[in-house]
Amino acid sequence: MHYQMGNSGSYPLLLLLWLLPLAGAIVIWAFGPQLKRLAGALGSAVVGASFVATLLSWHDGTQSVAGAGANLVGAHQALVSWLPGFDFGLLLDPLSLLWVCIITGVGFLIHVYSIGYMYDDKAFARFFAFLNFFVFAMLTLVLSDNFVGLLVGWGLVGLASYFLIGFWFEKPSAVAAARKAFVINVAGDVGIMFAIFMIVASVHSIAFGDVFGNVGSLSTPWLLAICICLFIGAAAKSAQVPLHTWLPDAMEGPTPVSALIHAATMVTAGVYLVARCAPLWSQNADAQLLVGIIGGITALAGAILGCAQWDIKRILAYSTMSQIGYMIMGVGVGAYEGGVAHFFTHAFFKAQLFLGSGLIIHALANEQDVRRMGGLMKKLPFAFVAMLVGVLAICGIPGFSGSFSKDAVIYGTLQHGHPILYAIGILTAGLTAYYMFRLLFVTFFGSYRGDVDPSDLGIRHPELAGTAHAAHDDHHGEHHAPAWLMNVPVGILIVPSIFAGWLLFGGEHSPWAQFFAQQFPHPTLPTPAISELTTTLIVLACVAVGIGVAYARYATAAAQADAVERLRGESVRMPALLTNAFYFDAALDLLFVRTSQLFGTIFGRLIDPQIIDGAVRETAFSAQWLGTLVRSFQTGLVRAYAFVLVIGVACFLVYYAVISGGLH
Amino acid sequence: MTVNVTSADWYALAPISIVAITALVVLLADLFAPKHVNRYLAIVLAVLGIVVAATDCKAAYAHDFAAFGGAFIVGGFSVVFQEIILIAALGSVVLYGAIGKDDRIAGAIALMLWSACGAMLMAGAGSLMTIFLGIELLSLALYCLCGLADRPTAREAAFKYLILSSVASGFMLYGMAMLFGASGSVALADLTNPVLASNPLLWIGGGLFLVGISFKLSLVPFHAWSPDVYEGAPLPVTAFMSVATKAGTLAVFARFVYAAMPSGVADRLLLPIWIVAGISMIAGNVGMLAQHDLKRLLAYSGIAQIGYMLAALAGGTALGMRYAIFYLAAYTFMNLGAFAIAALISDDAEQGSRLANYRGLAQKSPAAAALMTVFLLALAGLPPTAGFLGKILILSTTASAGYVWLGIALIVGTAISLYAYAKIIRAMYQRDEHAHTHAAHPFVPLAWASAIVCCVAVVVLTFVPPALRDVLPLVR
Amino acid sequence: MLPMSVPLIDYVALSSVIFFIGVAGVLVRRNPLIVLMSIELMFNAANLLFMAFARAWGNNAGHIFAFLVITVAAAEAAIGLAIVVTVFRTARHVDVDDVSLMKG
Amino acid sequence: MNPYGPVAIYLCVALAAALLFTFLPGLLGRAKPNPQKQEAYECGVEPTSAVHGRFPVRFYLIAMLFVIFDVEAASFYPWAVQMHALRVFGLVEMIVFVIVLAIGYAYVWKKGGFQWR
Repeated sequence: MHYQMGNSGSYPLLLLLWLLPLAGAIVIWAFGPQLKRLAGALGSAVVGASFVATLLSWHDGTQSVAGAGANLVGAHQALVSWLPGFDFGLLLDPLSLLWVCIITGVGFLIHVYSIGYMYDDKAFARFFAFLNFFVFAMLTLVLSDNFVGLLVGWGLVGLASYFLIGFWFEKPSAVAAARKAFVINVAGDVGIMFAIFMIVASVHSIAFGDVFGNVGSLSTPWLLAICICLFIGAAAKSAQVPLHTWLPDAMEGPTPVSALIHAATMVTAGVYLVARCAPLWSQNADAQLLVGIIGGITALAGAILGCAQWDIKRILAYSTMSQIGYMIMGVGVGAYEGGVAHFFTHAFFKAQLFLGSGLIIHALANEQDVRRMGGLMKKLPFAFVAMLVGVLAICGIPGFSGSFSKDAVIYGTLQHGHPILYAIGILTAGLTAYYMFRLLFVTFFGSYRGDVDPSDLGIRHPELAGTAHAAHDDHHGEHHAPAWLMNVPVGILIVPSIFAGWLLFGGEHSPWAQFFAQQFPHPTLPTPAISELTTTLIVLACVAVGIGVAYARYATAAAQADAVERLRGESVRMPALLTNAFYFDAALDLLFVRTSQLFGTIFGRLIDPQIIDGAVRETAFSAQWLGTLVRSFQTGLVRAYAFVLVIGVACFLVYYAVISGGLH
Repeated sequence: MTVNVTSADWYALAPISIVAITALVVLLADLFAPKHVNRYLAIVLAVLGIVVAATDCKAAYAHDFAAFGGAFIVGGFSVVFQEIILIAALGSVVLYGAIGKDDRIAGAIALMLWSACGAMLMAGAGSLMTIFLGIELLSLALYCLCGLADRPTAREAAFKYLILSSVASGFMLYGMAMLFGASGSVALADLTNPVLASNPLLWIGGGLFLVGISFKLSLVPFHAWSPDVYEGAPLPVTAFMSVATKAGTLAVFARFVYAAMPSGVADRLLLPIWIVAGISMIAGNVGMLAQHDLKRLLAYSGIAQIGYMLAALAGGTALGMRYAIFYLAAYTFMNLGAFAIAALISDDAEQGSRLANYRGLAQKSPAAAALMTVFLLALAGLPPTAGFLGKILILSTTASAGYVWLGIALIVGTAISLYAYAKIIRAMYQRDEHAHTHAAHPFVPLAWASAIVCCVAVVVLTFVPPALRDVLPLVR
Repeated sequence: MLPMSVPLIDYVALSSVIFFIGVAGVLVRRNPLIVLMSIELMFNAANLLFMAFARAWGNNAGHIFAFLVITVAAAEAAIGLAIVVTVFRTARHVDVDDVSLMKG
Repeated sequence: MNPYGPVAIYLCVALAAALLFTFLPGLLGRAKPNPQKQEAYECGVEPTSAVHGRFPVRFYLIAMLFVIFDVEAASFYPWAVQMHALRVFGLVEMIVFVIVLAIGYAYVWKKGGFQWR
């Protein structure tokens, strides 16, 4: 049975906003050397135009046909018609509209910022080609109206991420990080691929509408298997435990990349997938519980690990992981609007935090260790304001955007009957406040502890100019990017970082709830024992404790006095469990590499020492024991082959003799 | 008894005759033309003949005609398979032209064309006699082709193929004799008589016949020959063998399943084949894990791939048939493409097929590595290639035909295979300090062209399913 | 079916005896020439069956099939002999089991 | 019982026997290999010497060609029997057959296949 999603029609604006970044990527790739610095302007312009087109198609994306049923909201543009059940098209409904707005809007600001940040990079044009390509891939992911298109986008963003993490490929660590991210993401792609296999085998269609419409015909275990496979993809892309280990390493990429791909957009693709497949998850409580628990664990683990980091970008990476844990937890338990809202606000304040940290890193000649910062409040006042707003927002200080969405998620877990996840959410909020204020205090308070002479800040490294400070040195001005290129996007982001959350104000009558009125299932829920207001107060109390501890440890006069020794001592005393990030990397290594080597050794001894020795040495490949099992039947002797053949014939003949009744 | 043979019968055989005559012309040209133009002449003549045959063949697409009293049936079904075989022949002839030795190029190309004749005969075979003739013509030429290299492994491949294939032919022939005894006719159409369902001769004979089919398709446990023969045979021969043998035999099998089954026996008669197909999907992919030779790895891959195609036929639905053909077409291109890349980097000793030689390929030749990646992705069934959609289509038909367990075997097999394909891709993109280039063959552009065409086809097939959509191939 | 002086089942039995002598020969003999001969035996067992059934059904197709098989078998024998000669030309023993360069 | 029932039984038993006789010696016999036992023949013609000395490849080649051309003649037999029924079609068919055979003959000749060197 066929179910339609969105109003079919011709939407040239939709096609335009989808294809513009691709065109930009191709043009910049082809004419990069000729374009020189214009490449940045062109790249930003196409994404900006795409954003304008998005705003112009707002009406298309939110239109609904009266009385046509809950699914008929948004715009559907058919692209390629294949065999029955295998049609490709674009779907713009409130959910994808939200993502497109963030991808193109925040993407545009980060493009502009990158012009300044990457100004002196020798591969300037290539960077923007990749960035535009990423935007196109991400749009493909969220605009696709079917699972295959989603998977194609899913794979392409992974590819773009691979290129951009490894953008500075002279650094071996960047190449290693890129490869690690790619491998884990491909594992996730494969999970989605298997989910598609199972979906097609049962529903005979790849269109979202058909799959969601026929969800009732799927058996419970089959549906659970599909959900688990989908979630493997979501977990890999969204850095959920235990597939998160690539995200901190991915910070090897340029900071704008971290802001756009590894904070605002790509890593939230998992949230999008779960929200998009809400009709699947809503039918299976086990799958929901799994996603909720993984999200909760990730939120907590990310926050704990964030307390143990000294690299400013790694702190932000773990906080990203933790915040995405919130989102996944929200959409997992069924609080879709809350989870998606946290994506919305997080995109702003996390981009803000990354871009702010980029200002610092840029000013300090690529210094990323917060132990060698300090007292930057006076030196980099603009960066301080930017970071302060971001930190207040992420901690959920009332009035700032994060507070609305985070409370919505935490309260949602209680509403949907998960008190343990509720407790985890509150605890994590306290931890978040602690490590984010720790970052703020250590970086901006006290006195400067770095090697770079603070009075020379930004001047000693003219090749890294274009920062807040270097802008004052106008004798370098014509050679460097104007400072506003980096400051204006950060300044603009301050506005939504504060106010975006207000869209949620008003509960069921808020603009947010009305926007998604037709998108998500709205089961009637029992009223929990703890009210929403009480929840907010409990969270606030925890946040206050977190800030207080951070203040006592890093911001008091006593702590400031001997900051260098204190920080060094703290690094030394840090539990090994935390500095090694709970040994996840080591565990993955043990699980996949060591065990297969062990099996290889054991089987090799058992079956044929020569074969395995030769094979392993030659291909340096560790999981061959299974293959060796099959190989051991291939003795190379003709008579042995004939013998196997005749045994096969014997099996056939016995079967046919019995089945034909000849033996009766 | 009178025999009525009209010109229509001859027209039905025209494509095969053209290919056979081309082979004779290639041989004669080799005898009488000057030595230095031999290679050009052989390639040009062969390509010309194949193109003419393919054009001629296409005309019969919409027809449905039983030539020679039903011994050879022309129609959409046979045409599609014949075109696939001709594509395989074209690709392999080009590859042989690119890397083969001068002095034996004409003989090899002639043998390849005759072998293609055999496969084409199988595609339209409507009687046991034509099937046997086709299989033997295909195999006899392949025995010789396998040995056409100055390596002991090539001779060994020829010997193993000869012995094992002959034994399998013996079983098949004995099965055919029993089928003949059951129905009193060599025509496949006469096997549909429902009276036969209770005749043990049909069951035993059908079983032995299916053994022969399984051997040619290299299904586990009748697969043992294929890794050794694929590894030993010259590279273009392996490319040809991997596609043409499968295409021809699949046509015979499909016709047997769809057009030669007494009512009500199909489920029980074919069950062993489906089981064996399921085992092949798993075992073939597992076998790939520990390989270090590309040809050998592709042999195991082929074992699994043919399992996928059979899974589409399980249940005997019309849609399944269409999807199997689609997958076969996709497989033809991705396999030929992979072999073309192997030929590109291969030297005279054919060390190009050692997987160790692919380490660092991306440094030496990024284009070759990229093309190879596309083919491997297609073989693994990842988007955006035809392999992915083929697999999805097969899954959709397998489950609805009631063979869910075959679908599960397909998914599990695919999961295992990803590891093996990823290994090659990883090796290609590794940095290798000792990277050395091989001496280039004079005709390497031919291999490049063939690889690029295959790559385009593999991607384009994803978006433009071939005309099968309009006319379901006629099976009788 | 036509009446036959010797029951059809006897032909079938004889041909299957010959056939399995051939199969056993392939499996147990190590001389390649004898293996080839055993294969010929399998083919000729099938020929006998074709002849018997052709006689029983009164259908000449079986005879023609037998001729076809004889021709094909001859070609196969010739090619087989050629391959055996090339494989064992440099070998010390003519033994099927010595041919195992490739395995795994 | 179906008349072909015994055949079905026989096929299974025979196959089992063939497999049994392949396995049994290995299971029962004590393996004490010596050079004599390893040879293809335990008695009769000694295969080793013939390979090592002057190997008459030419002889085999001529024999092979003889076999092929000789057996192709068998194909004339059905044609001869049915000649009157086949009429012109049969004649044309046989001419084509002979031409193909002649080309093969010419090829072998030109390539020096008949020369005894």
